[in-house]
Amino acid sequence: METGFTLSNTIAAILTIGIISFLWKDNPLYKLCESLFVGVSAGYWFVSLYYQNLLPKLFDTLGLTQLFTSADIEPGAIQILINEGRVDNSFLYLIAGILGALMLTRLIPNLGWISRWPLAFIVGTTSGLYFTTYFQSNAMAQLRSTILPLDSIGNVVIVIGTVCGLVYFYFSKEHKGVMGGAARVGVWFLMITFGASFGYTVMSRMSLLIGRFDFIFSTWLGLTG
Amino acid sequence: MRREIPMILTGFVGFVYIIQFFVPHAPFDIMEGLLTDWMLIIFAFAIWLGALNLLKVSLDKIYRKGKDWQYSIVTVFGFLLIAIPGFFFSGGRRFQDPGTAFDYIYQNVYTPLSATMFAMLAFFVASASYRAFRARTKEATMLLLAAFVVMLGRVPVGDMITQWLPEGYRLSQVADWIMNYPNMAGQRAIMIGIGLGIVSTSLRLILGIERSHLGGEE
Amino acid sequence: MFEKLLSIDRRIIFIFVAVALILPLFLNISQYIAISPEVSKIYDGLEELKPGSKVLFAFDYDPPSAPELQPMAEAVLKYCFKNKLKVYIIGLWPQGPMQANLAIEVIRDDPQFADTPPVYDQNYVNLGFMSGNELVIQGMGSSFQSTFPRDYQGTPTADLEMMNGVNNFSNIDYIFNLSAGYPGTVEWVLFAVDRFHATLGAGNTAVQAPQIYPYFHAGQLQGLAGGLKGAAELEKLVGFYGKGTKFMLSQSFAHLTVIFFIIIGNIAYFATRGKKKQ
Amino acid sequence: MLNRTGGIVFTTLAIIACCVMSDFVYADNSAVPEDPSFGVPAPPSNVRVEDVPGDAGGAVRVRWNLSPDDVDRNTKFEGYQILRSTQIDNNFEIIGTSPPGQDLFTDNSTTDGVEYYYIVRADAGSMISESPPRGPVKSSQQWFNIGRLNSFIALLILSTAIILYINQAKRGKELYVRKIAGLDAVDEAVGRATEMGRKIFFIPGTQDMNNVQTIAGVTILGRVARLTAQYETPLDVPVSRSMVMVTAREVVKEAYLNIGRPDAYNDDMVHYLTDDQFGYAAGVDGLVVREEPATIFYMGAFYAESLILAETGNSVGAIQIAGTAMPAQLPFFVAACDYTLIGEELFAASAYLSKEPKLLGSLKGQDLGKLIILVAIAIGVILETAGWFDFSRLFTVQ
Repeated sequence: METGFTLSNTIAAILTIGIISFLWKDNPLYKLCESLFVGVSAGYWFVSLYYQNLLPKLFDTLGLTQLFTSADIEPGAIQILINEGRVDNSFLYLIAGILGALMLTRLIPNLGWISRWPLAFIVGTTSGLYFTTYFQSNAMAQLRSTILPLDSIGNVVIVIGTVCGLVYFYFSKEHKGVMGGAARVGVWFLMITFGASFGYTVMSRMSLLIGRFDFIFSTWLGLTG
Repeated sequence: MRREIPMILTGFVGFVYIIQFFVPHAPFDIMEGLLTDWMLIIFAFAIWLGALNLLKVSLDKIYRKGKDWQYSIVTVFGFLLIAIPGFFFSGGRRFQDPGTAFDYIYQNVYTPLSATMFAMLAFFVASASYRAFRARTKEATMLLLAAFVVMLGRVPVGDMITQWLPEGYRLSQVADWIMNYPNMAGQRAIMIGIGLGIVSTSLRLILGIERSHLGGEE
Repeated sequence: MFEKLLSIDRRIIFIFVAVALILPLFLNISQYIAISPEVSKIYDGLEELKPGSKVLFAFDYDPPSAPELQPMAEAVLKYCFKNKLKVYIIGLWPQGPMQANLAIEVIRDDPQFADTPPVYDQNYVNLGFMSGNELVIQGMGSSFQSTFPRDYQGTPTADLEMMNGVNNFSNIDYIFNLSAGYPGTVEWVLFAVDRFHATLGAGNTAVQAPQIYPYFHAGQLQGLAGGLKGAAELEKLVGFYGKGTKFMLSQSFAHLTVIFFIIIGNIAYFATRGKKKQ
Repeated sequence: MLNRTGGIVFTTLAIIACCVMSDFVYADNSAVPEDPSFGVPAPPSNVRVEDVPGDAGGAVRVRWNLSPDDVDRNTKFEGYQILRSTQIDNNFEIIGTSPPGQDLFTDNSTTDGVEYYYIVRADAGSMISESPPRGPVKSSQQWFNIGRLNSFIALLILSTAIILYINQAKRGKELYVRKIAGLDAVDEAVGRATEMGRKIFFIPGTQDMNNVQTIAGVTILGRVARLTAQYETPLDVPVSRSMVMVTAREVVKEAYLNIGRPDAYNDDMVHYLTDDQFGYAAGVDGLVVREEPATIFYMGAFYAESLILAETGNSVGAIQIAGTAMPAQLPFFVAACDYTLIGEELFAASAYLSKEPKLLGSLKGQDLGKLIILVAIAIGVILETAGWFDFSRLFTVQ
């Protein structure tokens, strides 16, 4: 990265200061940076999603792009149909295209409800995916690693902590008596977990800020070595 | 009608996805890739709605001369500032290559804004710890102590002030122990609970028992 | 007085934090950095490699995480170039390979490498970014060439001298992953290590590190460096001091400031609580 | 009763699953001779080839017993080369290598239905020795991924239990649910905003609809919107994803309709800012300091922006109720918000708030899942501590 008062460093530095100034109080410079940030980032994703998803995954796969440009792209469904006379699986992407287009019915006052179809598709895929993968990675895999021989203090702590923590999450029994005691211990473990993760994160976050200050004082102003 | 078709669609797609998890045989072998791609395509269409909404709200405000309307001009300007070069002047699908107009704005406007916003967390972490880490109750004290040990144990100072302790009991080592055992136990309990919560929520969605996200009959 | 402290304006805390971070950037105090076992393991793993051994670097992060991970990347890359190890760079994050190029630029400018600057396709190759997350790792398990048909500059991978005889993980002696989230170290463990039995060391952001420790203890991960402290330790081990060490002083000050405020807050809290009881 | 039977069935089936699987998970290693000569390496013996079970085809697994010269002291030993051909006697080509000590190679490049032969070669640099060719073997697609049998059985039991409890609840059985402090505070928080005449903000996380947490968050939004419709409190829902915007509008509109206040609803209550994590955080921060809402809800999936949002909300003195299943972000919400729903509580929230028996039934099903897991931990820990049986193996995921 170039150092010193270049145009790009100066723009970057002003924007950095503008955002940080929010810590003192809301002010015109922050409002400016915030508005700019919202606009630029929305535009960034708008462009990126087109080039990274819509173009390669839909238009290229179907063979629409290839109709208009001579770019070096693999043949799509249309080209396969014309050249080899075979209906390729990639024609199925037409369904995705239709579902996607239905999303835009939101813009038409009385047809908005049709956009529930693509939505239902997304929710279905999501539930199917989460149903299996989260069960495996969160429930089964964690259960597996909690089954430990009680041959060290560490293992005893893990087993007791996990068991009591689970009891805390038990919804259909009042937390009284033994259950209450275990749930209480469970809360202690949760609190230690939160404290420890918080403490650990302090480190990461401070490093980020050090990085920004280093940009201002070394890269831009060139004050430190 | 307006609710039934989406519910059937959700259930059908959900089941197909679950089946492909257990059945490697055709036609299920291509389902995962297919459905994931389709989802991305739908999202890519949907962002048009969001972008148009942002522009509409901003232009409305400018038109009505609402409070702080000048800043809405900046938002619209920012959007066009990156979208127009991105679509028309950055070499098409190689828009992210170093040296394109899109990349210049990304590097010099987007990145510093984003990195600074991320870095502001450092300040918020400090003010949140000041307020939250008070030994009000037994539970709060445990949170406080764990955070304290880990924070000190993660920097050289922690070892400096506990050098007189025997090996294995210095702050950085105690911090490691907390991370690896009590912290791990708490994490596991949370994760297992989440796993079960997600299984049951997904099942309710697939079976159409939970359907408020689809809205009403109109 | 204590009541006032309890409801202290948070901007005062902000000023203290800012000063605590900025001041040390101008100071030159060296502090003792204790080496933790998980970091020294990485060094041990690298020490075992003979000159000419092949090290794969996976750059799985973007600029916001660079303050923590860039010093690690620079330290380990310097070690590799100094010890004549061959470096192969890939990224599962789009901006990863760019971060790698930034690190190599820094090394080229380093006077310690003035005589032997790293040369492309002799000391290192950069195969660039590939989308597909863990599927990329799985693909590399069967063939590097078909997963990365072209390098960062667009040269066909098959034309690269250094790719001669390098086709999958069994040709790689060590993998060093720099990770800020998904896809990252977890995926490298699950695919490269568990499926293809590669040796893996990792540098992680401090936020992510706690979730990675279990893999280190299970032996799936050969070594682990977490956050800026990990970076400083790596720099100390390889003997090239950089920003990790430099930033560590700010880091210590910052932690002390936060702890100072927690203590003040608690003193104020207990002092006022006593008053109310009377 | 159901609990106990479920547990027994689960355990039995799981043990059967394990026995089936353990058959091909473990391979024997041959003994190492006392004094290897380190000349020409002895070939690997007992080469076995098989179609990889329970996969989508295109793969063959090759296993062998290590060469007697494959020992740590033998620095010349470089590993194994795997050769493949479609004929038994010639055209063998190297298709991959395995490091020393490794007795397994998966060939992921086969064509289904083609017969292959394999040779494993011990490689000691200039000197090599080969096993006799083995085969033929064909790869094929299978109808069930046997490695996931344990998950299949467990999910089947869990789903059945949830459905049974839901049916029980529908028939009118009273179900108890313990107190969830954060959710009891929802009414109070909405009421406070009404009294102060200020807005309520609802942030349904920063992820898209392909995250179950977002769906849970939007469902909770529906309940909160009913309250704001009743109390006539202004509601503001800035979102980070277009799809979430569409869904949230449906949900809020439906809530206002149900309460009989369709006139009080308008689309601009739910508006999009940007897909970008920090761009969104910057935007919401601005809205919060300018509007000074009395109450802010954070329900859904969050990343690092969680603390930026929660600290800014705190600085304007808002009551904040958060809920997320992102373990890494929970500490920040706990530190900066008044109430936090921890992990699973987020998914229980819609049931708790609506008190609909169908939803409460599924909570009971989840609890059965927890009970089974607790029992499995207890059994497993006893067996492991006594060293009788590696019980954890039953829960290996693939």
